[in-house]
Amino acid sequence: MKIGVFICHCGENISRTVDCPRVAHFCEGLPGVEYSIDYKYMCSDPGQKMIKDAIHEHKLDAIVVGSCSPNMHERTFRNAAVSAGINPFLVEIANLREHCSWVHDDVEAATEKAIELVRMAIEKVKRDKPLTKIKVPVTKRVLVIGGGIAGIQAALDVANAGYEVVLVEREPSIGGHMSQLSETFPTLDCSQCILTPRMVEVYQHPKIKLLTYSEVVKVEGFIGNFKATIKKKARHINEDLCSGCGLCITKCPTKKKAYNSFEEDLAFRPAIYVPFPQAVPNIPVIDETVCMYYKNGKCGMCVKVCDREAIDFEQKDTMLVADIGAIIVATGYKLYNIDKKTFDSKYKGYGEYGYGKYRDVIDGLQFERIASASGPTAGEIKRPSDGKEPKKIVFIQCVGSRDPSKGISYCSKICCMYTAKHAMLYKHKVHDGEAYVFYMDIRAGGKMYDEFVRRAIEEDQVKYIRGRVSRIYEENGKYIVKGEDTIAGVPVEIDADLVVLATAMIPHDNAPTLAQTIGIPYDRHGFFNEAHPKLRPVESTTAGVFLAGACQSPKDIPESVSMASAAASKAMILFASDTLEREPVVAKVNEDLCAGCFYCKKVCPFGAIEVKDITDVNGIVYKEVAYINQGVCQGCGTCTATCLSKSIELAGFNNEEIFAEIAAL
Amino acid sequence: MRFGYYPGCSQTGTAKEYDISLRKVIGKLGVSFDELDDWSCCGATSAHVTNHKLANALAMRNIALAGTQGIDNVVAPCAACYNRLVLSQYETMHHPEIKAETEELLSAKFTQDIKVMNVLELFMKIGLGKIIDNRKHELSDLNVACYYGCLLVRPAEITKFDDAEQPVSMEKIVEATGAKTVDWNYRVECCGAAHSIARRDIVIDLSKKIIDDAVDNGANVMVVACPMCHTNLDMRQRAMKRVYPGHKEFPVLYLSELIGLSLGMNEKELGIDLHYIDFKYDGNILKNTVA
Amino acid sequence: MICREAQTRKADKNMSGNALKDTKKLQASFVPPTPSAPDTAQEHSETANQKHIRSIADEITEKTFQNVSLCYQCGKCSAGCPVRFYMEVAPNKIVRLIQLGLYEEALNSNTPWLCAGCLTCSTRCPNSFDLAKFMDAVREVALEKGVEVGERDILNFHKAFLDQIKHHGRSYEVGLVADYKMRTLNLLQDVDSAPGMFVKGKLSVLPHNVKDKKSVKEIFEKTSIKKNQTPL
Amino acid sequence: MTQQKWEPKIVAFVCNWCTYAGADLAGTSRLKYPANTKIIRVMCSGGIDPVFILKAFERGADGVLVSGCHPNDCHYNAGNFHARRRWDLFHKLLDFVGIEKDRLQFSWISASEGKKFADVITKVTKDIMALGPFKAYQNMNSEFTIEFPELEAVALKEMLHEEEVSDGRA
Ligand SMILES: Cc1cc2nc3c(=O)[nH]c(=O)nc-3n(C[C@H](O)[C@H](O)[C@H](O)COP(=O)(O)OP(=O)(O)OC[C@H]3O[C@@H](n4cnc5c(N)ncnc54)[C@H](O)[C@@H]3O)c2cc1C
Ligand SMILES: Cc1cc2nc3c(=O)[nH]c(=O)nc-3n(C[C@H](O)[C@H](O)[C@H](O)COP(=O)(O)OP(=O)(O)OC[C@H]3O[C@@H](n4cnc5c(N)ncnc54)[C@H](O)[C@@H]3O)c2cc1C
Ligand code: SF4
Ligand code: SF4
Ligand code: SF4
Ligand code: SF4
Ligand code: SF4
Ligand code: SF4
Ligand code: SF4
Ligand code: SF4
Repeated sequence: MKIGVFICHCGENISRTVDCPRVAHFCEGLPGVEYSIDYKYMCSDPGQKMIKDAIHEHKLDAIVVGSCSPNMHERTFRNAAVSAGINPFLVEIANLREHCSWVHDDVEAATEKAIELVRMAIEKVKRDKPLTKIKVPVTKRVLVIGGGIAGIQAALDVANAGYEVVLVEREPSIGGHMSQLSETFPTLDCSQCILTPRMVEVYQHPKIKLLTYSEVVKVEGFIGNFKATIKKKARHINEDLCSGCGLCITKCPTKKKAYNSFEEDLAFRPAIYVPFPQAVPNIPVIDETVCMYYKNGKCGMCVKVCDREAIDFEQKDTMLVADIGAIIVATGYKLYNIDKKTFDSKYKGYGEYGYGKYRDVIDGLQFERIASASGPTAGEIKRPSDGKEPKKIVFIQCVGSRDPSKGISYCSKICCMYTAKHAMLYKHKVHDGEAYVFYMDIRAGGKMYDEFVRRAIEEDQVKYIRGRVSRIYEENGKYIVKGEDTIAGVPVEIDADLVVLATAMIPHDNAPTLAQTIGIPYDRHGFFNEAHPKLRPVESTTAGVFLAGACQSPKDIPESVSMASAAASKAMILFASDTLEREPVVAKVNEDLCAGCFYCKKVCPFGAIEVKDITDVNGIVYKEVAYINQGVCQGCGTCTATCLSKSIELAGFNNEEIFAEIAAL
Repeated sequence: MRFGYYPGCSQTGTAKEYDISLRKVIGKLGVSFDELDDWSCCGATSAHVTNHKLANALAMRNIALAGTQGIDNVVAPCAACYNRLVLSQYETMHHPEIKAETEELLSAKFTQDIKVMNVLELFMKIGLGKIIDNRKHELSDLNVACYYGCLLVRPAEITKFDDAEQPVSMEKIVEATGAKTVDWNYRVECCGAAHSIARRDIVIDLSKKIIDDAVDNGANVMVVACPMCHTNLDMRQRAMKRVYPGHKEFPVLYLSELIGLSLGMNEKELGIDLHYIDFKYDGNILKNTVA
Repeated sequence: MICREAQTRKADKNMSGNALKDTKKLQASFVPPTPSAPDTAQEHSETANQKHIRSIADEITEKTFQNVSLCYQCGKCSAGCPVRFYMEVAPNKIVRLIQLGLYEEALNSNTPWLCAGCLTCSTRCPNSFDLAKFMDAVREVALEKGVEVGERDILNFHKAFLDQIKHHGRSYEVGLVADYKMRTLNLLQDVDSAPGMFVKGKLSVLPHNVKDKKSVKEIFEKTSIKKNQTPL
Repeated sequence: MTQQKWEPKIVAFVCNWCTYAGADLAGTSRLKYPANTKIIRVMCSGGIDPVFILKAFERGADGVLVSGCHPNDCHYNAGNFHARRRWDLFHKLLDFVGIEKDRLQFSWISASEGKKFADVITKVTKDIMALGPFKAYQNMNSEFTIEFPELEAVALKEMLHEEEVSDGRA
């Protein structure tokens, strides 16, 4: 192998403390070095030309440049080498500037060190192998999981760019929590009014395949090449036949048999139902646990009234498989529920607030439904126990949130805002009512957010009391709320008619399961982890899987939507070319050596390692070995260090190369 | 079944009847106590409020005794004793430096965890079935307000047997006697026992609120499981009447007394006649002096 | 704001030299000790450590194994405290005063003495700060520093009670009441119940002694509080 | 070569994303530190094989520094956790075989901690100076190298045992 060595002065930046000619001269004598020279500015055009010329002239196979940090000019020199016909991975940089001349004063010592650094690079380059970038094909279809506002936005963005989308929603309708909200901060515009058109757009979009009442049960493959298995739960309605007339619902005799979860259990629904009138798709579902046909084989009223013959009791769950290039996870959140928690629950309950024992101690979403014009009270503020209009209402913030003793240390971020909104909505509807808010801090960071809270305080005369509530108990139909105003330093007791708890936003119970299905990490609460908290906030660490909305951490609508659009564009970046190109720094298993212990599989942070069967000529498996999926491997090398039989090599950083560097010491 | 027994100072004085009734009742249920030999006061509450090392050592002296006497579970009928013993043990076992210090101070070694139980745990252990099986009277005309007070179930992370805010065990035990329980608000509020002597005014206010809430919620008797609570809620009612002239006397029983009644023992046997507020229960007819 | 005001108040009350010292202490409690870097800064941090005076907050931390900064002043403790209405300052404010280094204000308050140790606060504290234990430590520190206790009666009761145990190993109610009344000269308090207690046979005239009285006495001697370890 | 003073040889294995960039920053900030340490760049601290270190000692290094991203900052998400666990055990092993613990040091240096990098190098150099030249390895019989992987295997099993803390995968 013929190696060329190029030592850069960087003006005086390097040559001030490193005797560059001496370094170049020293290298000349080293085995394998064909050519060695120093020059004032190696990255300049003449510098690069010098390299190219030398490659041609001396028929060099590899080069070592002693210059600045590879982070600065590695690419420059690789490109130069490529244009002269050398593989870019046969270029090594010795960092003589950042790691040598700039950090040492002593010319002698710095020059000595420079020589060693170059020698190490020479030894490494001798063992470097030509590598080519890895190419993988890309399926240009996005799987969006979750049909809340985040999922809807992401699906529309991708579809409007012309790519196909499969949108999977667990519930019978898309819309998520936003469809339950009455009016939204900070503008107080009607949630349904802005959301419904988008839901319809999703339904009608030719590029979007909408699968409601469905769940993703399996994801295989890797970036650009996922295969997703989706379970479509039986609605017991033939979607192609149903016209959404709703006749079946009105005739079903089980009128009030089940709690209506869309109404946050403040109302009832029959066995056959659509979650809410604006549901998309507007096709009913039969709840087998309630339907009399499934209980005793009788009834069938719905079948009788449906002239489209859309009811199908025999319908079964079906499995669909889709090829997918990128996944956007947008499964949202749920509210912390103050019902009594079991002893081993990760979250503890709020016995002091009555464990959901008092009917008039409700949570934020229940208040949204009560305040909503389409809700169970048609927008009139009435309390659940006796339907009376509450004249004194107390809102308590940070319930569950910022309460490490109950299991949640984080701030839920949106409840300060929605509490201010609730207090305002209340004051707008009950003019003679009194509204109190117990808070710890008011966190209203956002455009027009603090102004919004101030409006509640200044214009609507909502009384904000700084302090946490210790207890709530019932006395003669009133709820005694015991708090402390920590600013005035006085105890406060309020006899409220209705108490609204701003409970924490927490991940869905099954979020960890879904994360495991897809292969993405999640935090200790169950929120999905982003790849980098600042610079890659919408990517998961698994290549090709992106995050949007409140499944990543508590978020309001504007944030969820921004994140969704960002995730969509990340997916589309992927789709901009037909194949993916990746740095070839990936690990590879030597199947002859592999002992099949699979320790490597356990430690790989990206799940890149699979089990591969080695068969003999007769097709009989005689050995299991590790197989590294080059599309998934990110090249960290953890597996190589873990493998006991030393049968994994990381391209560009293999043991031989590193040993050579060590040996050059 | 045998349990270690740490009576605590009150059981030998102001809460004599608690001690008497508890021993009799468990005897009826086929259980006996091994009283800790030469037990000493746990120091509650004066020790821990002024000197944490003293408090720890006083409580741990008794745990050490249990260890040397081969007793591995100790029933402490007083909520304050119970709380002190449990907390001191927790502290000692969780902080090696405290452990070393206390071991040296007491010339003892704490090798095993000795389970300290309150009476609720005791009866749950004995089993509610036993009470139901041996029951002579169904006390169904009693509407009982179960009063846990502050220290019986706190802190839940350490005591680990019932919820600190909405406990249920006492209600379950009381219901095993056939009595009804009422849902009320002051089950775990503090009666201010620590200040029973020095700040009677506070104690009277707090106890008054507790009794009133029980009455408002339809109780005709209150049941407690702590001598301190009993002192405040029973004995202090006389003083209460002076501060709150309209106050009506309200009977307060020890849990063991209530169980004793359902097992067929009479007031005298159980020491109920030692209370300040009279309470008589003849068969199924409630004869208390609630005016 | 609070601190500045308190400082001036102190300056008024004390001689200027004293006030200056207090100001330093106050600042010390604001400036977190610089985390010692594992490197060249070592020498520097050593000297800093030597200079670091053990503050009352530190003493409390040592006694309770918990950092007073855990309390984020939400007030939930005070909101549920059964004796809140009798206190001069809310319990959470005592923590605040200690956090700020305003020890005199905290230790002179009647709040710690009125705390009944009911654990309501500790049970409900969202940040798992054991306030009841903290209050125990505050009282202990107050005794160590010889602070004049406003709630004399309460302190006298505790002293009388502990005296009984020290001498008998168990509490002896007649002795306790007698001792307490001698200390407080409040002879008429409790007259309504004591005679009744005799009649009902609940108060024994003779003390119950433990057999091994010496061991209990020894505990008292070995753990006795050393006064005025460092002045306030 | 001037022979007046013994200068230790130190090898630093650093990860590409954090510590290497931190070292660059030390350079751009013109911070000064002793010239004894030579850096070997790997992609992630998780990929540093204990054998590398033994090799370095074998080849005459007097000290080794291993440095990666801070916990939770790993470019590869969890690589440095594996590294940390591995190094804890490896450290114990070193002690076991009689190599002074201080000859092998670990640190976390992020891309923005140029100052820390310079400080760490200064400290390591000082420590190794104090320990003097490392001869033990060269004198040791070669069986040790053979035995070593087995020792590691035991340690590794232990390590895998505490696995699955917060990984997203089953
Ligand atoms: C009381 C209250 C009031 C609020 N008011 C406002 C306001 O005024 N303004 C504002 O900006 N924000 C408000 N918010 C916040 C707002 O609700 C959220 O920001 C927004 O709903 C987040 O959208 P999302 O799509 O991320 O999640 P979601 O709305 O939760 O949607 C997630 C969707 O994913 C589905 N899903 C879950 N798991 C799966 C699975 N495994 N497979 C398939 N599908 C799945 C769910 O069924 C759901 O449809 C409020 C929140 C609350 C609690
Ligand atoms: C003291 C401080 C500390 C912070 N700490 C953090 C932190 O720890 N973590 C964090 O997440 N965020 C932090 N931030 C916030 C962070 O700085 C911003 O979020 C971020 O820099 C915003 O990036 P930007 O690109 O939008 O704006 P900028 O960083 O302001 O960049 C805008 C660029 O546009 C250029 N420009 C302006 N006008 C024109 C024009 N007319 N034509 C051409 N170019 C123009 C400007 O020169 C500038 O280069 C901090 C902010 C401050 C003030
Ligand atoms: S290659 Fe790097 S070191 Fe050389 S002149 Fe360019 S910037 Fe300077
Ligand atoms: S199932 Fe039939 S009756 Fe029911 S909505 Fe559909 S078309 Fe109408
Ligand atoms: S068969 Fe079931 S869904 Fe249909 S009408 Fe009867 S109860 Fe309702
Ligand atoms: S957003 Fe406000 S109410 Fe919600 S947890 Fe944060 S501070 Fe508390
Ligand atoms: S660790 Fe090595 S030997 Fe074990 S399975 Fe992986 S590659 Fe094969
Ligand atoms: S190099 Fe890293 S990402 Fe690639 S297979 Fe090995 S452990 Fe996994
Ligand atoms: S409840 Fe806890 S955090 Fe809140 S003020 Fe009290 S001690 Fe502090
Ligand atoms: S322990 Fe003390 S401060 Fe805490 S609630 Fe009880 S009386 Fe109040």
